[in-house]
Amino acid sequence: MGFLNNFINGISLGSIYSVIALGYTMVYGIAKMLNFAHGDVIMVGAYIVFVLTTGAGMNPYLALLISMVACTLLGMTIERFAYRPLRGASPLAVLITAIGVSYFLQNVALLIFGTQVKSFKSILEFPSIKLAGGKIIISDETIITIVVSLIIMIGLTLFVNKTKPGRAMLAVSEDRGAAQLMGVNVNATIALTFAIGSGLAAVAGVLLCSTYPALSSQTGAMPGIKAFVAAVLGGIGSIPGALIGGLAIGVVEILSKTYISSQLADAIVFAILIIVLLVKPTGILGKKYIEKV
Amino acid sequence: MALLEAENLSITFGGLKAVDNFNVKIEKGTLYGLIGPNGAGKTTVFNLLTGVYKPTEGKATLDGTVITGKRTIDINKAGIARTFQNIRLFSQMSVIDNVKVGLHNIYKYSTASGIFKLPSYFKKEAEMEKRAMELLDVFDLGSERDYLSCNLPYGKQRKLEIARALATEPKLLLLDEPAAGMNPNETAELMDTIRFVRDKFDMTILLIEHDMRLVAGICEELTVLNFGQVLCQGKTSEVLQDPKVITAYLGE
Amino acid sequence: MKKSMRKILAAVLALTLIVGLFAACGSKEDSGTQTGAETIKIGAIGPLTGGAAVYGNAVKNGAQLAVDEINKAGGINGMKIEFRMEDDEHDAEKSVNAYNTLKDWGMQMLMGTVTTQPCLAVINNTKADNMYQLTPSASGADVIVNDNTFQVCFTDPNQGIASADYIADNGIARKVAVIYNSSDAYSSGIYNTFKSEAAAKGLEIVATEAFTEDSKTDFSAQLTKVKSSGAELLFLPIYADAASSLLSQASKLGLNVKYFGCDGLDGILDIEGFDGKLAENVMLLTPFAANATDETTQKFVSAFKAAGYEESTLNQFAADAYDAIYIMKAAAEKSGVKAGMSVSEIGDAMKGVMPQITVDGVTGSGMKWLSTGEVSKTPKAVKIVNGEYQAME
Amino acid sequence: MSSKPKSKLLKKDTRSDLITYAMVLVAFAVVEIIQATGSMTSLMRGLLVPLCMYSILAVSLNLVVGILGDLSLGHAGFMCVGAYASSIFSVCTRETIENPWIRFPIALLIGGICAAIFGILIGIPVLRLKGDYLAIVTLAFGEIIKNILCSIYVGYDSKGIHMSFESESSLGMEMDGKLIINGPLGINGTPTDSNFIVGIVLLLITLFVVLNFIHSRAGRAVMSLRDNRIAAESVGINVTKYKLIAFSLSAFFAGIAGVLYSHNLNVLAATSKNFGYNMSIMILVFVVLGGIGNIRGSIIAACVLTALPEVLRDLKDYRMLMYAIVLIVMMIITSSPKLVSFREKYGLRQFIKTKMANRWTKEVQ
Repeated sequence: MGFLNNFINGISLGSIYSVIALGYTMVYGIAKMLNFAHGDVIMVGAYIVFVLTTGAGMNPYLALLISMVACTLLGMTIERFAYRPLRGASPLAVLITAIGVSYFLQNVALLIFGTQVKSFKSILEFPSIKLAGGKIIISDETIITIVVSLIIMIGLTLFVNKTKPGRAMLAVSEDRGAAQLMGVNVNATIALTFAIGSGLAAVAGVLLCSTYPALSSQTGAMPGIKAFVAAVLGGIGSIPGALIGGLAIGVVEILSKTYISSQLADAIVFAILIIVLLVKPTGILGKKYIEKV
Repeated sequence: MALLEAENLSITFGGLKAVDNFNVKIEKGTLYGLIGPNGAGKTTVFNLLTGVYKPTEGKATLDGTVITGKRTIDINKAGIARTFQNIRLFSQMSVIDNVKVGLHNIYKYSTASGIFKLPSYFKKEAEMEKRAMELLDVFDLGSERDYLSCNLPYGKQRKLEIARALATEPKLLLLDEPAAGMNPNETAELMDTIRFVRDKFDMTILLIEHDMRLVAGICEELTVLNFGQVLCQGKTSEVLQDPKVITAYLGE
Repeated sequence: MKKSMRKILAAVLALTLIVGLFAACGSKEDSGTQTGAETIKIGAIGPLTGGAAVYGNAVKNGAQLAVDEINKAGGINGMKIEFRMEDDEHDAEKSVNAYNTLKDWGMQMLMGTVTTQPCLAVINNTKADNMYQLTPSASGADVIVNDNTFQVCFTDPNQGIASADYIADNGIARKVAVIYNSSDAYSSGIYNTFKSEAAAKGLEIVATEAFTEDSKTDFSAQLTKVKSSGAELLFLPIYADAASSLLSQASKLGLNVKYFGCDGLDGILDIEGFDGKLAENVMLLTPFAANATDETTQKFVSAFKAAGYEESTLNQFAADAYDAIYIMKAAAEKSGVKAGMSVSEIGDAMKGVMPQITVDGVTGSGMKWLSTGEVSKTPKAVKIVNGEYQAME
Repeated sequence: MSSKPKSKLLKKDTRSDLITYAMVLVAFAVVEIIQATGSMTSLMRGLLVPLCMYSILAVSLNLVVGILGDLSLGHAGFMCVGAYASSIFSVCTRETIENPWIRFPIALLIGGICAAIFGILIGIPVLRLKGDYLAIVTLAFGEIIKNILCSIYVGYDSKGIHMSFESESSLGMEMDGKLIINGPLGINGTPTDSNFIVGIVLLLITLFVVLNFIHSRAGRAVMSLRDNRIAAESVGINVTKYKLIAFSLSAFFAGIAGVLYSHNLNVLAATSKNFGYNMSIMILVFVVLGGIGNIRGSIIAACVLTALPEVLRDLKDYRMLMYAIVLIVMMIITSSPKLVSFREKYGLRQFIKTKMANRWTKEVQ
């Protein structure tokens, strides 16, 4: 029973990582950049919902919608003013700029929302599911998070494969120059990617804070890194890879906390990442890239 | 015995036989051509000979020693150097440093003597410098020695790649489409250079080429590949007359 | 071209910086010449940005309140206090930088640092300068190894012992579980002594779970283990931010235990959005309770609110800092510190009188100091009932 | 451009190296003069050792990022290893070896070598990985080091060495036991042996080794791996050997920087501020902003960006915000392809036609 409960906890944590990792993986796949600021967009999304619900008493779902719109705009703004000028520059320059954006968002949040953590009130009000006479408890957040991350993954896969802008994304991710020659508007496609990724970040923020309610300017930082690890583990650029990577990281983290050592859990998670990459250098579902000689 | 002997070299990629039963004997000092339509498996043969790919079957010997199964660097040390179809220079390094990398295993001193500038550093570096300049001068690159190699014009990049390969003092030099992208003048010049290299360095050269003028002009013997298999082998003039070859190139 | 531009940029920036560093030097000269002015400069160091910023900002507000009150009432020995607080981002190296910046400003006494780890780095510098140092909240036992350093808060070992004693002596529970922050000096400091004292007092520790600064939001694994351990009480020597998250997850999990914490838990009821019901019946040892009815506390709380500071910073850190400034005042008045005195002279004078003074503050009445720098005051045990602190017997 | 092929070994590279050494020495002289005249601010004095330390870190990371061409996000991990290893040594021998001029060099060697060993350990798996995968593995490595050192308790007594991941009391030491690593509190009481002169000497040694390495046979081999691994193999360059040499050399100096760090502060604890990925990224920022592969630039960027937040202190709450903005703007100005080509068209050449500018341009070509 104990194991099952822990496993469920792991799935719950993992599906949040998955939603965040989806944002990472999309942006990476299409814009070929590590958007280190993604975790902080999550934080901004959660703050917006917090202010609207706890502060202004708004309907939580409406607040989520507004937050998604706001984050979408934020993502596009960041892309337009910080990343687009660097298109074609060294990937490292873009990475550093993303870090700058991350610091920027954290410090703006610190100035606006103050330093004390906020306790995020879960926007979900469903009863938990109790199985086996109350010995196994699956909270409403867990169920919703899993369902939402599955929906997002399926939605994204369909979007990318079945719609015109989605296929434009695929084209840009395969070969930016060729896509441009074929009449794909690369800038618009990348902007759309950021818009979707950031909109998802708002959802991720709400899911994250609903399950783990402490909200501060640092909220997005560590989950962001873990989700990034998850995206890499699953094979960065792969949408199902993000889901698998996220779940794997979540389960490993919780199980190592439970059965090995709670203070060394992070070390164990990172060690597993290293081991997996040693066996499969491009992650679980990553495309194997062979350099043609 | 021949310098290079390949026996039944074969490689399969996911069920597809990219090279099937490749046999060749190249005598020392020969200028040997490997031709065939696009996708015939010519570059794959080079990759098999240099250890980039491991053959699924067959073996190759260089000067009597088996080279199949060895690592690329060991094959290079055994005496095979090559150039690449898509030029692979050390683009952010200077022209002369490209050649010096080629001389890496010829003039040796320890990493420590490099760091602490011990006498062996100065001695070997001076020798290396001298040798590198000799090689550059052969290809008329001496005056561009300090340019970044990526800033060289295309034709000179090809030459630099040959100079770098020669720097490793190989017994056998593999040239992968050395004339690709060159204009007729440059090609003519290149033909002279290749002959010169063979004579000056007493080199055996195996080259892949599409430019039939170049092939006919300098190669003494030819192997024609088609769909991974040897279509025809022999003296250049005979091979080029072979109807099978003409069909393979021009179609029915 | 590109690189040359870069070089020029770099050169210009470097120049600006050097000018900046020297400008600071210029202002130091200024302060040096005007030592005759009737002011005393108190510096403070703490995290104002980054993850630990909440503690530094609380200290800043509490101290500023005290400084304003004292200045309004005529200052210390007739000297007005000049107060300046510098950010250390909760990092030892930055803390030393902050200390040096304050020295350049002309600081004569240091109130700080707020957190233990940076404090351990700064005490070396204050020792070398013989600078009087009073830390409001750095509770590590090693903070006060030097004779010029004093604490307002309890040391971590004391809190661990006091907690174990209280639980055992009042028969609150026998089987105890602990969740602590293993990457935090405060939390693991308390846990260490709690563990040994609990053993001595016959408490059984049935589960010990840790978390780290990097994973202080998800407690599902730890709580699941606590739940299956059969503990009657969960001891939480952690800060309010992590505790707020922990309590809400515990309630989801249906964990039914008593909770006991230390002064770090204070402020949990003020966390915006936190459902006070989750903290119902939580017990904690704290020197400060914002709703205590004694006059000093009432005065402090109403003044704090009236001054318009962020109310979420009204916690024991603010209270400790508020007291710290008044303690400095008491010691300075007793020792007759004058504006013209050097840092070292002030240091000697202040540390001489510290064991002699008694201060009634918001974090304790009749606070006294040992010459080691440790404070002696009694913690209050409170229980949260109906969203309010209620004193326990 | 091409000086005559006579002074062959003393050419552009050598000249550029000499400028770098000269820059450091001039900076040293200026600081000493300011110090002698007594107008040095405490802040500046306190920053001297950190400036040397960050310069060493930036130079050593540049060896991996700029010369070997691999992206490493775990440099702070090596620094952490060096800091801890040397601190353990210094704390244990504080009483037995009293002379810091003997103790500190040994500490430096221990710190550097331990870090180099970890450099090889992490270098081996890294051989199979590329680009972002490599970056994430190095980041993971750094976090593992930090995580472990942050939760370990080590002490020794007459019975030997005790180790625990739980608490001080579970070490089970005898009464004469001495605690060395106290969990999150880390190591307390490292002698403060670092000072500016030592820092400058170490920076010069780092520069000497790194610059000579780059211009030696081994350095060329490493650079050839960066530019084209397959071609490098084809001319007989041993990929494994030279990657590991570059990694361990870089880690060695990161370890040296760690020794400077731990012997400057007297307390040492592994937090996410000092040894976490944030620090690794910070060092990477120095390297990128200073110019990838540009050793001198690394030093300048390290000094500028270390001093920047201190200079910005007057901005109070807006300090770190400004820092972030400066970072973004500087990156865009120095790296945006559009701005770069704009500058090339209308920039410097248009209005700064000084000899200096021309000389720079040539040098860079």
